[in-house]
Amino acid sequence: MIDFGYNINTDRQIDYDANDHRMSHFILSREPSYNLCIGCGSCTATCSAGNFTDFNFRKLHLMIKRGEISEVKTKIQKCMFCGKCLLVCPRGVNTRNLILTINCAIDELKL
Amino acid sequence: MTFDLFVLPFFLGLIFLLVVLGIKYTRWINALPKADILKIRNGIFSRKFFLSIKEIFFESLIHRKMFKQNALSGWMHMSFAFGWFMLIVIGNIESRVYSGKHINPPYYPIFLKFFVHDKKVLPFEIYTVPGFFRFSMDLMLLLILSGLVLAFIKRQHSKWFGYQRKTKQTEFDRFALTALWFIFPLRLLAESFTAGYYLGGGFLTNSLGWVFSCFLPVQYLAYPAWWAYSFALGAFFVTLPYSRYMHIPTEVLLIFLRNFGIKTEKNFNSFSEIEVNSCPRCGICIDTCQLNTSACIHDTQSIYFLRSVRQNEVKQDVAFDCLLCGRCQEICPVGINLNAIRITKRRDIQTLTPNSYNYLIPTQPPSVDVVYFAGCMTHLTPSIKKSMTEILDVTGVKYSFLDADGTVCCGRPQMMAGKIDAAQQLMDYNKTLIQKSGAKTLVTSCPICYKVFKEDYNLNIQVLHHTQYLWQLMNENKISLKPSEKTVVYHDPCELGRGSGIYEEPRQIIKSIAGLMSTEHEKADALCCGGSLGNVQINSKQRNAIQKDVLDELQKFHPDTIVTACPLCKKTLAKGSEAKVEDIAEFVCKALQPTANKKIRKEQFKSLTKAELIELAIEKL
Amino acid sequence: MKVEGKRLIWKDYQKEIAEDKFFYVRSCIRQTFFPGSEWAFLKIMKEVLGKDVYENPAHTTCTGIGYHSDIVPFDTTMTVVARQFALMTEAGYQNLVPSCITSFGLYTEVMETWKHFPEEEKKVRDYLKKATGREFEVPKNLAHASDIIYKFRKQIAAKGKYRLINKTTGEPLKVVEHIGCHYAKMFPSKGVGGAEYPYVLTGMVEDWGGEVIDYPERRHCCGFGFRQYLVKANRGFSVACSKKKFESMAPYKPDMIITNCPGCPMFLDRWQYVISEMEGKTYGEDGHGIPVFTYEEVAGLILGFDPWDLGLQLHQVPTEPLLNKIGIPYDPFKKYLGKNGEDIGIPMKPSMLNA
Amino acid sequence: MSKKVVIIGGGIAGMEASITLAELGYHATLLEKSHSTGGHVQDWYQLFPNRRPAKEVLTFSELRMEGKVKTINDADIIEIEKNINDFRILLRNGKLVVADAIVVATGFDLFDAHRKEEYGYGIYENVITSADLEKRFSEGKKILTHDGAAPKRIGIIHCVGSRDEKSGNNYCSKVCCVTGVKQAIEIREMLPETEVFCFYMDLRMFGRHFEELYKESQEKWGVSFIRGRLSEANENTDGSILLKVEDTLAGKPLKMKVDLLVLLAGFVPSGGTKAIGKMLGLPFGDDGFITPKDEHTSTNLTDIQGVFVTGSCTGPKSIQDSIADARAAATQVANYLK
Repeated sequence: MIDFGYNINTDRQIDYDANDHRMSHFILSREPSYNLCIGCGSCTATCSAGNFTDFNFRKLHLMIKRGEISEVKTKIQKCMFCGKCLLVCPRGVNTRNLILTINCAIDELKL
Repeated sequence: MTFDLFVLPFFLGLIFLLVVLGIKYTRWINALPKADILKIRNGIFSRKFFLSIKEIFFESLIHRKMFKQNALSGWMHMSFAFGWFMLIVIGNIESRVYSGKHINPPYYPIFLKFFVHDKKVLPFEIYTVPGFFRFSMDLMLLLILSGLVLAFIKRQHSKWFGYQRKTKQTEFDRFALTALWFIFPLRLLAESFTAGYYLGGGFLTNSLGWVFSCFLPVQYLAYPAWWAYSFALGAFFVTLPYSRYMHIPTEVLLIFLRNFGIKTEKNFNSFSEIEVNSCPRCGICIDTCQLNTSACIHDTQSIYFLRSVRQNEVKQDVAFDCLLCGRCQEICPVGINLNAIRITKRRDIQTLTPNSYNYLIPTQPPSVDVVYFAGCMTHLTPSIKKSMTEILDVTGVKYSFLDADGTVCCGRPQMMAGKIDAAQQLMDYNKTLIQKSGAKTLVTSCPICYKVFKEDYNLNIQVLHHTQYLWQLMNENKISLKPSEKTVVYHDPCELGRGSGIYEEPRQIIKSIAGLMSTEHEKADALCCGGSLGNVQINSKQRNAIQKDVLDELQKFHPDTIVTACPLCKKTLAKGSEAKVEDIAEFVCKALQPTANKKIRKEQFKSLTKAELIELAIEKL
Repeated sequence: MKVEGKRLIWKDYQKEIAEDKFFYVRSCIRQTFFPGSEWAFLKIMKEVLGKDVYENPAHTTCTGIGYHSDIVPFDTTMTVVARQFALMTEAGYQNLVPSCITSFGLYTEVMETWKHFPEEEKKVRDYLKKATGREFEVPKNLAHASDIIYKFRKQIAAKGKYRLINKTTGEPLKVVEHIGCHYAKMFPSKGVGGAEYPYVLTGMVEDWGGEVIDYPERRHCCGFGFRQYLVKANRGFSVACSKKKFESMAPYKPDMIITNCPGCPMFLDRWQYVISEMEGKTYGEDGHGIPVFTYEEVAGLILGFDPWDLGLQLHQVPTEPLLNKIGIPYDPFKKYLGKNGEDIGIPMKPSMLNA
Repeated sequence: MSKKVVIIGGGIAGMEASITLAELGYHATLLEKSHSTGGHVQDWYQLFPNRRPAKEVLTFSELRMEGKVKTINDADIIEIEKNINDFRILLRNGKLVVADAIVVATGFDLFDAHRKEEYGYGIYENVITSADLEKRFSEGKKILTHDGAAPKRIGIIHCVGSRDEKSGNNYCSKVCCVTGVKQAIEIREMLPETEVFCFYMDLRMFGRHFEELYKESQEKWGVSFIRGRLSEANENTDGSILLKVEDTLAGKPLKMKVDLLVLLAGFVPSGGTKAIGKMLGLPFGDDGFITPKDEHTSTNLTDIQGVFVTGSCTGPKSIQDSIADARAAATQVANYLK
């Protein structure tokens, strides 16, 4: 192997077909309101943890839906579980159970 | 004759039961934390022992709490427990009289009428010693049978007994129940047949025996009846440790341990195990549960949850489908710490993924006398924090608004979800901040925060919910309020009322400025608004169903205002209410008397040092 | 795939291409990358098709690379372009044929600008006059050299000795056509077949016997994108682009790639080597890689030019497997002999690519 | 003698306008260029938002038309002559129709999806339009890929030919969003194993029960939504379609394979609208639709006395909109002829 002084960049693209959708299926089977998000971002705007760090539940939720789950495990740890997101969601997404179920999925699917 | 083969089913069953109970109880007690074992040692030789005996008499035998709830239900339970207990006690004395010995085989008193046929005494000669015993024993049997009849009726008409919804029994429990139900009718038959032939027995068995002997070959039926009676007893004893009837002996143990000062811990230990085994599965918790009455959820109530704990198959969706409102705990006749046990089990089935809040770095807050902590939810109800800061400003107290720029959660929600370690990290952060402020008083607007500050933070300063603080301010004349003609109902928040025992302060405050109307469920019996963070499972429709029923009750007599003392309750109720929903802080803030308060402020200014005045002026700027 | 659908679109994107009398402007980089290509174009035009093609040795770069790298301002570019036009006008030609795709795109851009903003043209005329004393006319017809070959593809096929057909199986060769981004993506109406389904190379392949494959990343850039390549730190992005294309075309098992841009064949060819040396991954059969050609090279091969005269020895991915497939004879011993039979040296053998 | 009104265009708006006018006592003649009245509604299977059969609405109009409205099908208008008191409409077959007033209800055509070349309609076998899908629904055909397999995943592309400067149509076609949601539900109902993804820029659920339908599609039918405009579609070796979009909520480009791609083609002014508008000298907006006299207060009037406009010839409209608009136009006509 030759060192050319640069590497082949990895793709930023979400490759939906190649991604791992087990977590998404797992969550949907336990929390049907998972599907209801319209990406309004009110959960993220009100988020207690998001006030102090870059924790973004809207995006985390979306990334799981797209099967981009490599960072979920480290990101989800920042949530304080305070429940403000639950109170502001216009679609009635049970955000707290989503958080809990994401943790469960990490555990049960050994991610 | 002191033995017959038919006693064996009973005798072996009894031995089996005693061995199993012996093993279980020894194991549980040994597994208790050392401090708890010490408490037992100290407790046995103290007043607590006798207090326990008293409690056992009133609760386990007489079922006083049951009577309070429903007389029929109380009678049913009392007749079984007290009647059977008395049968054993009187039977033992009777057998001593007959045998002349102090120690008899355990089956002897049970089957005494088989072994001893005393024809000399007439059935109603109760003034003789044998007559007294015969009468008493038949009376107790009749008592039990009356309970049995009620139990039959209850199967059909559970509503008469105060049960809105029948408990879903397991097959095994049903088997044990059948065995139990057979015991006393069979005893009646066995004693009656024997009495019919030998002309013995008391007023009940003798008369019945005479009737039977008229048309039945009682001399042949008696012996099989004794066998059947023995079998029923044996079957019941063998099934008891594995059925709900385990509560009968375990509750006694629980009462002792509880009186000795043992408490439910944050983790599931053998005391929790004893509590779980003390659950009689009476089903009272089902009717009191709003998930059942409002949200059509019928399988997650404490009775079913504890059963799943006993069977070691706790499911996440059951464990987390509970409002943790504490209504069932309040009403539980055995007094089991249902919330605490559920939380410990939530902890057990939690994932291992740890939380990490290393992004939180405590800063130095300003030095003050009072720290005001609004709480996460209060930030979604800005009128509460605005009212509180206005009131605090008026009093002139030196305070800081600790979480003005966003709250770090108090940790209680994580705790309720069983994530104790995560909660601890948040608690450590907030504790550091509070301690750094040097405040002597912590005031919070959120009952959820209040409970955890009070119980788990170990702050060594005064911790108050704003309800208490406002009442204190009123009593100290630091604020004066203008009365109005308004009619008000007060909604008790779960964490403040049942959770922390604060019922009076809000009511006193309201009464002093408005007309307080009472509601059907209040104080310890108050309903949960449905917004609880304790429940993670229910969907928004179910939450709304609970909220609607609560509002229907609160608005029944058309109050002007619904006052509550929790941002979450306020937010939950406000979205469906026709009446105005206010937090008590808003209610008080609106009633502030400006002139009187100015005076107070002036006086306070007088007592302030120059430096303090300057600081205050700067803050005001 | 419905070809009728494509034909409908192609109908909408037909452009006028001059018949004869061409003023040819060269590419800055092709003579180093694939030196036989422009030679082949001129030879085909002059000797095979008998056309009048003129080139002026005084012509310069169009500034395209500098312009697209934000180094050369547009005013400068327009003035340089105007000078090329002046050379053409002075030589008495009206049909401009650039060899380079970027030049083609840039000339188009300049001409379109002048069409919509005549004051710009006036300004540039002024600049050029002041700087060089030259005057110019805007070309009557602007066509890329590949447009010219496209126009005469059928004549070339008729005069050709070979077809893009696998000699042993008789099947058409599977060809990936890759169009330079600046050919039609900026001005779809200026490209034969438009930007989405360009026909310029497809037409050649079809008429020369091959079969074009339509793979998902067909539209993707080769990765040259001046700024990505020129800065070494950015080359990882450049190679990633090519890799994306190779990964996408690989399942179709293409026999060759045909291109019409100076940069594309260079990068599609050389990056195959780099990828193989970086990741050990090769595309094409038996680790040979997928051979990459310019359209002039392919036209030359069809017409029976000697592969080594066409400069195929300068390809990184060996072209011999394809020559074998078509049945084009070549002398392996002459591969590394230069113009006068002198040895130009045999390059080092790559470790992964089967050369 | 009752006055004569000619209604040009036999779509839902033209039908309703003619019925109302006939009921008001005018002599209504409906000119329809095709073989039958009903317009685009004839091609619909079920209507949003309540998914009632489209036929019901059509029957509702047809029954009321019977015996009241004179209908001329295959009417190809070649000239309209305006006189002082009336209009003379000359048809290609030589017939002359005289009218005291004209109602233009020439409607819309669907955007020709071929024009969105990068989406591959007409080129890739597995790219169809919403109209093709609706037709398959109403003909009771199965939803299959070109190879006859059940599609595992279907993509629905919103705003094809709408809100797109590159298609020359800057406007919103109004009804495609909810149509896409309706069709997604219908697909899921028919093929419960098939995943459905809608790719949208904004979801404009403006009507009553539209937002609820959208929520239902997520909650009950598990339809997925990705916010991002399709940049290009490509065909894979197996004939499936590779989509490239930016998932704008994720802030990342995304690629996804679908077995069938449905393009929600928008509204364009119909050929009839352009031709009749031109014949009558009506003004067109820069979107190509006829501009009424006033866009707020006189939406059915034109600058020409006796010429009225209704339905989608003045911009995209739903069926509800069209029926209401047609009745409004009829009252305007009645006012004028009074």
